[in-house]
Amino acid sequence: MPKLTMVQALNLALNQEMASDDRVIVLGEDVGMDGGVFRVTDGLYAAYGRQRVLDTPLAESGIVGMSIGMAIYGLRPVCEMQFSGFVYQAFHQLEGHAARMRWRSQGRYHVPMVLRAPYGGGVRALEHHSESREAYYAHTPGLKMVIPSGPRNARALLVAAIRDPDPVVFFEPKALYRAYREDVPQEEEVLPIGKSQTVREGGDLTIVTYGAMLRPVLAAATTLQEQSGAAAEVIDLQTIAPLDDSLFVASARRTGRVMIVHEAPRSFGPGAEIVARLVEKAFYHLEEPIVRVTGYDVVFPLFARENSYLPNADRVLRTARRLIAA
Amino acid sequence: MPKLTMVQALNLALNQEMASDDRVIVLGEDVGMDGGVFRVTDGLYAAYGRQRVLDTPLAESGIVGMSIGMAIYGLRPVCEMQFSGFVYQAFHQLEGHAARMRWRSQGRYHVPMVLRAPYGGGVRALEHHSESREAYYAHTPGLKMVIPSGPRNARALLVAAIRDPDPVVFFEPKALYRAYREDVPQEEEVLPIGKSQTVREGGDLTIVTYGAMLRPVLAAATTLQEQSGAAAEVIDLQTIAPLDDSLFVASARRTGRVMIVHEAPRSFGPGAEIVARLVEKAFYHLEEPIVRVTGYDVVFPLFARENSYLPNADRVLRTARRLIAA
Amino acid sequence: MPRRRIELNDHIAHLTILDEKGAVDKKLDPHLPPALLLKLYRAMVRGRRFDERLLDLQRQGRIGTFPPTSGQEAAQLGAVAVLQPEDWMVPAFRETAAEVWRGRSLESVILAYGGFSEAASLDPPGPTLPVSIPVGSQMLHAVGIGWAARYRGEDRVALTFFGDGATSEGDFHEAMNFAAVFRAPVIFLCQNNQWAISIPRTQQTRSPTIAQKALAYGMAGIQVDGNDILAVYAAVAEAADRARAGGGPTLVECETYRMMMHTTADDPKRYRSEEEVEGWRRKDPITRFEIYLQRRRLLTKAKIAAIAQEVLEEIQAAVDAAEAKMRTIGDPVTIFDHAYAELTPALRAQREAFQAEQAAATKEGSDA
Amino acid sequence: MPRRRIELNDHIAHLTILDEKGAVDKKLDPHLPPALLLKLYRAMVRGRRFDERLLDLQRQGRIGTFPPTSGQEAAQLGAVAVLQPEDWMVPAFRETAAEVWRGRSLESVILAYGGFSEAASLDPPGPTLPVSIPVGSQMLHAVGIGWAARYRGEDRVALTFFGDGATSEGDFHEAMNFAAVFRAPVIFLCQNNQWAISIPRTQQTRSPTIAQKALAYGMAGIQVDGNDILAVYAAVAEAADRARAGGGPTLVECETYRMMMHTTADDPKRYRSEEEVEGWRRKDPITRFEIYLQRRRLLTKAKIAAIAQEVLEEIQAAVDAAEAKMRTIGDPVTIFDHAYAELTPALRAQREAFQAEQAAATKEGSDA
Ligand SMILES: Cc1ncc(C[n+]2csc(CCOP(=O)(O)OP(=O)(O)O)c2C)c(N)n1
Ligand SMILES: Cc1ncc(C[n+]2csc(CCOP(=O)(O)OP(=O)(O)O)c2C)c(N)n1
Ligand SMILES: [Mg+2]
Ligand SMILES: [Mg+2]
Repeated sequence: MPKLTMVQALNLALNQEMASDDRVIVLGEDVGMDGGVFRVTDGLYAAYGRQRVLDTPLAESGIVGMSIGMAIYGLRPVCEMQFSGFVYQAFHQLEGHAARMRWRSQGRYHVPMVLRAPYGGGVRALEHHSESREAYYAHTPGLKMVIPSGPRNARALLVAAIRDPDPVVFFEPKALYRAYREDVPQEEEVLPIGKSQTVREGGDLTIVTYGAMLRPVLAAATTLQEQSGAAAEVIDLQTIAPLDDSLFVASARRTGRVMIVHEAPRSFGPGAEIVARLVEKAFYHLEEPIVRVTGYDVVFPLFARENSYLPNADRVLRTARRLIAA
Repeated sequence: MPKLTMVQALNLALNQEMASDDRVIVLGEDVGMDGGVFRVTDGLYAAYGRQRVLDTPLAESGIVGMSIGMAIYGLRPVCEMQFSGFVYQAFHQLEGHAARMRWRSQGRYHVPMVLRAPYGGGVRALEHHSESREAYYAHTPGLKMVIPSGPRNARALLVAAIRDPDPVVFFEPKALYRAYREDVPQEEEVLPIGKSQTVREGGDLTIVTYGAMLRPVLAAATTLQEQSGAAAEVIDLQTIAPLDDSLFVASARRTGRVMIVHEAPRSFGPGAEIVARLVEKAFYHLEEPIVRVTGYDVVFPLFARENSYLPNADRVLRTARRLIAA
Repeated sequence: MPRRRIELNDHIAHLTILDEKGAVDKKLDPHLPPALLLKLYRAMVRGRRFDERLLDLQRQGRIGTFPPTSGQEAAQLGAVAVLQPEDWMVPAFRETAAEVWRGRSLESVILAYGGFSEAASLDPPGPTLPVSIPVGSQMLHAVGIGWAARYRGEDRVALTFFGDGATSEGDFHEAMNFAAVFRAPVIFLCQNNQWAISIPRTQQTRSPTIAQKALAYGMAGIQVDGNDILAVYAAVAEAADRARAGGGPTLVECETYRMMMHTTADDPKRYRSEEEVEGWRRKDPITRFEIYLQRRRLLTKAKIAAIAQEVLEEIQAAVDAAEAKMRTIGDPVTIFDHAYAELTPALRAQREAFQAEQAAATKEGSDA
Repeated sequence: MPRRRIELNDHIAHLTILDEKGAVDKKLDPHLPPALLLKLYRAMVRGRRFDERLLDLQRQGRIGTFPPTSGQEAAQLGAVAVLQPEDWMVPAFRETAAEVWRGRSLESVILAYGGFSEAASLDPPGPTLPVSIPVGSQMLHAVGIGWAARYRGEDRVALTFFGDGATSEGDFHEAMNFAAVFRAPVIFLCQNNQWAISIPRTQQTRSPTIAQKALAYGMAGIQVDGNDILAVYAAVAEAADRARAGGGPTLVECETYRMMMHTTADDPKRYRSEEEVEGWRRKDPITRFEIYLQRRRLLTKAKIAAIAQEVLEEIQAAVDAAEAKMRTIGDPVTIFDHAYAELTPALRAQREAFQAEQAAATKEGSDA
């Protein structure tokens, strides 16, 4: 199996879906000639031409609104927002139309589009380029919100998102774009949207996370085991909404101790919903208060301080120790 | 004391603040001649003229972006979004600038503006006119999010919002605009932003709510007491962010049983954060799983079904009975 | 070299064919077939009468808020009459007459303004999008649809409606620009009815016409008398031909007037004068078309009366059907329908809880 | 009556004063005082040399991504030179030369691109907003500022910068329209540098010029040779006079060129040819201004060399100061500063937790 970076894996997904389905259209700012500012769409313009890979004018609402029209016509647009911090320019199109057209038309029309955007910290970027605001989309009925955590699942989830009959917001943790390579099969691989995954088993503690936070969490879990013998079970959400609570609820019932790790600001963040589900479904099994290790409720700092803002393996490890000691 | 509707009370706040502070400018769609589609700005145009009450072109980003500029210059713009469902057109201005200017300029500039918008269900309105998405703003560092629950606190909170040095999103539960009258003093009255209020005391159960849901909650609490003798403590958040968890945490420690009621969709909604805070701060006192009585994770239905969507006194009462029986 | 005037490639024209008094410019008359003329006339009358009936229903509390179309019948129907059945129409929210022309039933309209999402399930599968309420936002969908049609090699155009107020929204700008850049076969039809709720056209923008905004996009633009159904037809037909020929989009500004309130929640007396409304009443699109058709001997007094009668009966039948349906439409559990292609686990649970609540409420009701 | 051409009130002109070869149109020369001309020349050179030094620092990993300004010195400096100290400047993100003209220190620039929010606290209190990254979004702030100045009866104009790409954003449209409707004293200065990352101007919009977009708003518009600092100055001065006289906003399109990469993360070889860049190199704004100043005997070879030397020293001093500051700037707990006027209770708790984490990390470090 070829070893691919996440950028290459996403590119593979797009390339193969475009090859097999002429309804798939890629559009966005600089996605054509330039191959996207992170090169996720590299080569697609050469392979499929400007009829299928559209370099658009610089206008996010235009891109999303046009994608909605294309999707209504029966195409499968995959639009790129250059950074997740610029989806807000198109928020009304997402909330007002993409998320509602199926309901509004009572199923006569639907919007099978994917909105891809690099998100999250870790690449020493400028302001507006590092935020994690997946909660906005997760709280929007009618949207799905997917975040992969590695090259292989990025590819398989993007394929699923493109084939999904409903609009999917697909956030790509840009810290992982080139962080490492993984075996990614050339053959088709699809992961279902709406399913979380247990990526490490353990009986002492449950850690729920997703995206770029998975790696520091796994590192911390390994150290924890080495240092104290305690085994953390790690669950990767992969889909934020619709939230699959089955695995983390089952795990919490076994371990009684839960930590949630995400980059997003803490208050009203995704972690809160996970806590609420656990309280609703595993209350009597909880031995300790659920702990959130998250970004802070401040504007994402300029990059010299991003490592202070972002949760890391040390913070996770220290928190895990406290949680287990309690 | 004069008995005022919420519309009149809000109008009083605007009028008095405009009279005493020439930095206060009202702007928005139809806020001038027409007095706003709900008449909250009625009479201001006549009293203060078109230099202080601006009928703008139909463009929300324009309104919010222009308000930001005014605020930077030293004015205190109070802009109206005709309905909260159209703030999204300006979301990038709120998230990208209003919320960040203080931080970005390290205090050189700040944005003391208020964004007012009618929100929530209950007035048989068209699509996009009934949603509750306060969580979007509550999850945005740099913004404050305020929701009054009656004429008197609406007036006193709006005054505080106008005087606040930071940007405040002020959602007005339009179901309450003309629902009832309350004594509202002519003299200045200011309620602090960031403080919740205990509006009913009780030792058996804590109900946390805000906005238009307060009334059905209070009705249910009364019935509950009558029918079963159980006393519900009711806490009105008033400010959603920054969230004041002191009262509901203290109450939960006493009652051990908590219900949260809001109109917003359940998943990733404001209730989740309240659960998370309770787990963090009152875990060992909780006797039962915290219960959320909320809107559903669907597009707000057209009005014939809005009463099926919205939490009501019956649902609250039945849930309270179950919670107490447990 | 120094300060030289830049010559514009395009210019903006104004078009009138049938004037206020019913006089027609013979050279410009598009010579529509009599059957089409009569069909248009009937549709205009139906639009007007339906508005009046909806207003009654609203005032009696039998339906909720709705936006009347009266006065704008020519702008709407002259435009959609150009479309082929496979062409797309992307409306805003004040195009009831045009929607009905495209196949939406009066019953669906009543049901929707009665607050039932199920109304949409009565609508034909044809290429007409549902009403779009966020001002200006729908225009981009027409661009995507038009682009997709060209991509598929299908000879279809997309006609999108919006108001004068909508031209201030960023989405208007983005849609016009995208359409021009991608040469999408789109007709942008602005119903400039002079008001956006209480804001007059002159406070909406300082450009003397809306049509000239086309110059900002290198796109064709034209202003027409929007109460002149022949001019609207001619301008839209020209735009459609251009679009089909690969010539890209056109902005058509129809100067018309909103004769009634913005919606039934609005009171226009607060912001505009009765004289102004009177002035526009003299430019009524139906009156002048009626004169024209009578002069062409396509209509007689008797025929006019007969059409009026038929239209009222059609409306009555729709009201009866819709009200019957509203009474029996059944279970509110439908609020969970069409959220996604499939219910999510959370929604399944919420739906069950909802039904349990309903059962409990019913039980309590019968216990009490 | 029928199809008549609509006459536009405004027309769009193109202005050049100092051509590529350094020849000046004497009639149009704004006759700036020698001291100002030399100050502008020095600022242009400083802009160019600072870019080169920042690029070095970036390539060595000493700072992060930044957007170079090279090639656009005339468009930026010709414009800000018109402003009074009390006038406002509302930049996008590629106006470093203009920001420095307005009083921002080179040290602040380096510190900011080094990733330290604290940079902003070095900036003077004057009316220049910080860099705004969301494309097109800042223009509306200039409208609000301009409006507020008029409301206060203060004779101030707001100059806002943006690129050719920005003209596609909805916010461009809303800002232009609001400014025109409210007759705000705003100068909209478009640095049309022919590219928005990889998208050429001709794919950004089909209008032959950006200047003509003013016609959509009933606003004055002019296109100037943006590499001609005299033309930029003259056009902006005219716009400022108009604004101060209550004549409302002006759109000034400066045709210029981005000589370097979009940002240091960009590789322009992927989308544009070396010949194109070469062509523009011959139109360099500094070269032609240098010839002009030499012909006017304001500059000599020796003076040119002296200025170059002084500028390099100024830059070196700033680099040294900034790097010293970066090493010692202290505690990252500053990420909690300036979130609100006062820390919220949640932030107080988070700040404490942060400090506890820091202490624990330090302890672990020393334990290990
Ligand atoms: C984005 C948005 N903002 C505000 C509104 C509220 N609103 C509904 S219609 C309307 C005026 C529309 O004016 P115009 O575009 O001229 O259309 P008309 O009503 O005259 O048909 C307004 C402000 C809305 N529906 N959407
Ligand atoms: C709203 C928004 N969308 C996308 C981006 C990413 N981006 C940064 S600069 C740029 C191109 C800007 O082009 P132009 O306006 O011509 O300015 P220039 O870079 O040429 O100075 C893009 C797409 C952004 N910063 N903001
Ligand atoms: Mg209108
Ligand atoms: Mg550019």
